[in-house]
Amino acid sequence: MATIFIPAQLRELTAGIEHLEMDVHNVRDVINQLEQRFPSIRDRLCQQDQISPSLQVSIDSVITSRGMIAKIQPDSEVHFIPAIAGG
Amino acid sequence: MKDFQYAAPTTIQDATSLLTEHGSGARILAGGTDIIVQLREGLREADIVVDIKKIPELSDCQYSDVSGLYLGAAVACCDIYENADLAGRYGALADSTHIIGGWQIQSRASVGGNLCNASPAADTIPALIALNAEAQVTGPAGQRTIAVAAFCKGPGKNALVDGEFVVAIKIPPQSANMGSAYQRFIPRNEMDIAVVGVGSWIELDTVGNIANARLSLGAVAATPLFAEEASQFLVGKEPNDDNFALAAELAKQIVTPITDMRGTAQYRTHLVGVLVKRTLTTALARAQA
Amino acid sequence: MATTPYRVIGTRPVRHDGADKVTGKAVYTADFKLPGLQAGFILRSPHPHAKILSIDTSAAEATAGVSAVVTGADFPNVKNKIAHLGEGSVNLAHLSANCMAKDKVLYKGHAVAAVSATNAHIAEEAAAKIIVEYEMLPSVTDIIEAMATDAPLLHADLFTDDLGLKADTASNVAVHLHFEKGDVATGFEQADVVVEAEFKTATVHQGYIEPHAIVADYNEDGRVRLWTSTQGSFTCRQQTAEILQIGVGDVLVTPCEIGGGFGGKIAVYLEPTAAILSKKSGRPVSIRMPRTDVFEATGPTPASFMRVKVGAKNDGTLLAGEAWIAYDAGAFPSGVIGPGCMCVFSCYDIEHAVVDGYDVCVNKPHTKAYRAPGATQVAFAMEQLMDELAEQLNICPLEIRMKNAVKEGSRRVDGPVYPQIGFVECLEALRDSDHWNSPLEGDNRGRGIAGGFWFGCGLKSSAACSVNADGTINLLEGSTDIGGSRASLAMQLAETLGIESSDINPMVGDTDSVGYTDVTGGSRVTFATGLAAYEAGRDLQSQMKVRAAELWECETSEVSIGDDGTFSGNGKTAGFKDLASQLFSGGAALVGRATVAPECPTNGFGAHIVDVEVDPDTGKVTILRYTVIQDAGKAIHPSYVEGQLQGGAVQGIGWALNEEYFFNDDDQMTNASFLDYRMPTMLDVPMIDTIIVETGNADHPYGVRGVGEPPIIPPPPAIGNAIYNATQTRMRELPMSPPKVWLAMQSSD
Amino acid sequence: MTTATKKIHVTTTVNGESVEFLCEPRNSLLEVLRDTLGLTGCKEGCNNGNCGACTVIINKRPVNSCLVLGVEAEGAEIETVEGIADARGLHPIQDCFLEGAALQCGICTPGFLVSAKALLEKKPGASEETIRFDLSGNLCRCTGYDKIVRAIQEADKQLSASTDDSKTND
Repeated sequence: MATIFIPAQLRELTAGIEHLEMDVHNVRDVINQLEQRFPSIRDRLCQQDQISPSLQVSIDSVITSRGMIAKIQPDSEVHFIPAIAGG
Repeated sequence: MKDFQYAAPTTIQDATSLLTEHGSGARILAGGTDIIVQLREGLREADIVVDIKKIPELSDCQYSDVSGLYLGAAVACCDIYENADLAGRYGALADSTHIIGGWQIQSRASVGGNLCNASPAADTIPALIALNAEAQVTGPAGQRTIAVAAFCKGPGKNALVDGEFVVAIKIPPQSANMGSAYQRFIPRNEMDIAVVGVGSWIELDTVGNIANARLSLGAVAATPLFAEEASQFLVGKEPNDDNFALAAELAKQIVTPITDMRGTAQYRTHLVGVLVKRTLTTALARAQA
Repeated sequence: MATTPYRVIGTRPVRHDGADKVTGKAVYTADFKLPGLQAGFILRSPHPHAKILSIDTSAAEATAGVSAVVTGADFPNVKNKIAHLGEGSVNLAHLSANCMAKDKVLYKGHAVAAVSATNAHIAEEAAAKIIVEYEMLPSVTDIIEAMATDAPLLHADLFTDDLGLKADTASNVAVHLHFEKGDVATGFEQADVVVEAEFKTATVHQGYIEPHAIVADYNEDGRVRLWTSTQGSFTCRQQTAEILQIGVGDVLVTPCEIGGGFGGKIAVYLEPTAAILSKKSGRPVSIRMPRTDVFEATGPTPASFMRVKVGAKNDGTLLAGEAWIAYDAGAFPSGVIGPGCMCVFSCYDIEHAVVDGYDVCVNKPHTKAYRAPGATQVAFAMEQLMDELAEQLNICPLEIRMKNAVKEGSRRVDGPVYPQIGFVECLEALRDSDHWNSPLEGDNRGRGIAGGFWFGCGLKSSAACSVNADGTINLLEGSTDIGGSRASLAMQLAETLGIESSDINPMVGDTDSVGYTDVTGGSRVTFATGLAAYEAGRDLQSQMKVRAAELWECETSEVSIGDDGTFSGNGKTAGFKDLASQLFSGGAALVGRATVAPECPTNGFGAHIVDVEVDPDTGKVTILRYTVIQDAGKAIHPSYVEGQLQGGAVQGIGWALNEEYFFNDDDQMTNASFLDYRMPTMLDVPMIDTIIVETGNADHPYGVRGVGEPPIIPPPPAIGNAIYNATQTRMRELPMSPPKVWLAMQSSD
Repeated sequence: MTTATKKIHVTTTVNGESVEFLCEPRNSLLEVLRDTLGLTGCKEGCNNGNCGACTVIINKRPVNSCLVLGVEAEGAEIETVEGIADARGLHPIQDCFLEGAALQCGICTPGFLVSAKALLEKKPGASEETIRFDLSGNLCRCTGYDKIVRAIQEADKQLSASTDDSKTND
């Protein structure tokens, strides 16, 4: 099971749950399962069918550029963190 | 940048005619380090720019023990501080010309130009005031002499009337018992405008007390100031830290600084005290050397 | 010193573009000319906030020599769409409005019209004849004032984004971020010592010496050709295409040599305007930005207001942290707050922490990235608080950092866990350094240390290597070279192939000729484009194996490549160049290609030591000695790694001591020149000593970590700590300029 | 108001060669060098004398060419970065900048080289303090100056060694 971390700003939607285990194969699975459990959380994480441009997804501390189709391993950790501008 | 005409007269007479003809539309070009920027940025305008560097009298630089220093108005800063004899005699002038801009600026900028630009923060003006310099001016009505201490009339404003220009700066002769110094405070170590600048000149008597002194202050009023009371106070006194500190307090009383991005009025006033003490100490060491 | 297994990596060859750059032959954008080239000039707003009621360009258009005039009306309407720019994203409507104001000006210097003419003087004089009628609006430049509910509103349609949730009423706060880890209230309850303070930092500019410049040619076939100074030619292409509403394939960007960027040459400013001028005039148009405009109208990096609180146990173990951070976005929402929030506690393991961040619009130029964007501001707060904790606990500042330093497995407040990193190794190198072990003597002198972290990113890079008849290589890559990266890429390829760096001619391609490559930024070029060069070399080698097998009449599987790049098979051996020239005479030419998108951050850490002397009479701080310690993973060209460390440190010293935007009561910048925006001169700094730590990086074949960004972070807090050590005065505001230090010393007496 | 001013004919010497050009009085020497004479090695960084990127030598003195009018070049001897190397190859100061990695983006490099050459000629054996003082009018934002100072010191060493050599050879 992968561990999905809920951003602090969305924990009001998850009744305070900070992280949860999920059986997922990619980021789309994460979004779908989160939405099923916590309705309307998708709108906070996504725009249309993409991860919101102000966010990036970190899988095992690696920032994926593959969006919804990024693969997740059974023991992965998934975080939603702000997009970074570099210098 | 608006276009203008350019003329490079070779005699004082020709320059005077050009300046008289064009009145306030004429601008003098010596080193150009201020005027070219001002024209480019629209801070000043010109119909004609008169380059005075081809007039021999303006590039002349001579010293005699009788008449002192004749410094042509267009002489570049580096010609002063690189001249060991001059720099030794006129410490304050060498100090100030060595820190205007960087080397590239010092290769072009002239003391005459720095004076005529009449910036309250100009580096050479307090040095010239401390050295009791006067400007030799020529114009349609002939020649006249203006003490540097009375030359500036406000930020960017000087005592010249249309058609007049500074031919030379004259500074009294210096003897071994005299010493002078100029220091400014800037946040960086070079390439900056003085937050405060102070010039000090002292003459020692035979027993080593102060026979005469002149203190001047820059960037603390609309024009550079001659600190008369503070200077007078030192006359006859022993040159020591206590007396320098008292002079510094007197100097602080005449300043009317503004608060701007370079410093607050409070900070500037404080710096006057610091720099009066420091420049007097240097001037003393030079007078004793 | 351990012996290096490498032949080329770790050596210091002369850079390939060096001779051009010391003889004046290197072509920067302003040096590039086309026949019939027109000069453009941009008219800018004198007001910080005003409605544009009308613009009358007729007198400018009638001026002899003028070929075109453009205003916001000539710019296509762009939707409120977010575009990904590889590193970061941008709202295209904001980007377009920042290039040319449409209805409203939002800062002094905001472009309102542009003119092209036969020369720049005519264009400038004509622009002065354009009459713009403004309706003045109240303005605000202070972050805290701008957050007030009754503050002048910059954008009526800006509603605070709370991770996807929009506020009900418009405000200047574009974004609120919030991170939590553990239970911060409990953490502070359990803490034996708590320190808390407010900090402020000023707006600063990247200060690259080359002003922005552009040459644009809107060709008759509808293609726009741009020659420009950019950190990313593909990003420039995309932004320009989106603003002009044409296809990306209709834009060709040729990156010229670039005279510095540091994050400030990613967004476009001049490109769309020059393209539209070119379209209207039917001529190529160049625009060179005056230095004043560079300060007033490009993207400096945010000013900040921060309140940070940290608690620790008596033994120095950090327990809890709390940070409230507001960054100035400038005229449009920025993005620098995110990394700021992520970096505030990023050097230390803290069990319980909470971070709140706000991105606040004000009537100042739109802020942008500047070397480790957002990290320097928060480090100024956190790294000084570390010293305050150490003092209260009577622990050495180095010891408290060692005790809490993040290492492999440490979890950041924003969530991710660090892989193998080198902060502890940097602190150990600091502990063992000559500088740290040399006593500092003399009055008014003090020593300070500080750490710093920057993510470093991968993103996309492409490279191709073509083999010449003599076995030398032409390396085509997509990263614009700002500081010698052609050399570091060629060296990696040379190492891969077993040839010399001088056997490779590296060249930065234009957007038509090289595969997509993200910006030169994020400390990514030597890492990611280096990986592309390596992979292109590997591709070339595998093609050559096949061909060598043909040549040597054996199976491909029988051909092997040694560590030194020598090919062997069927009893024959040949070095790379030898084999390559043999293969050249028969069969197709050899071209190796690679395009990569590494996704792992390279996690750069550094630690600095500084000795200062403070003039008690004036508050002026002199840097006596400075040492930068940084983990480079593996230094490809040590001289250029040292150069990054030294240059970054001196930028940080400038930020610490004197650099700041001054605004008058009318919210106009008053120091938009190199005279009054006081960047360090040569006389303001000593030699900068460097210690390169090499902990390797498993995500790169040669172990490279990005090095460009971290060195700017520690100087402000290290100098703040040194000033405290010298004077017992704690500075909480940047810059620590003489008037501020003097005033603080007065009040702490 | 001023109508189009007549261009002025100027004869000058640039890098040892006699050059003639026409310019408007308002054209700076920097504009003339770059736009009229094609000597684009001279860079514009600030156009008001505060960065030194446009440094050229006029009559043996380093100046900011943005603060000189083109017309003032009449009769002058001008040296630019393009004139530092000669048929024998790069000048030691150029070699030392390359060997010592004293440049990153390279935009300030021509100005530094010209100022450094003036310094080396005028003050051989200059101390680090003198180098830093005399070149404080040249800004660099990439290097932190360390490697620039070292390159100048190294060039100074090489030049004095070669002077010594030529003395012994005499």
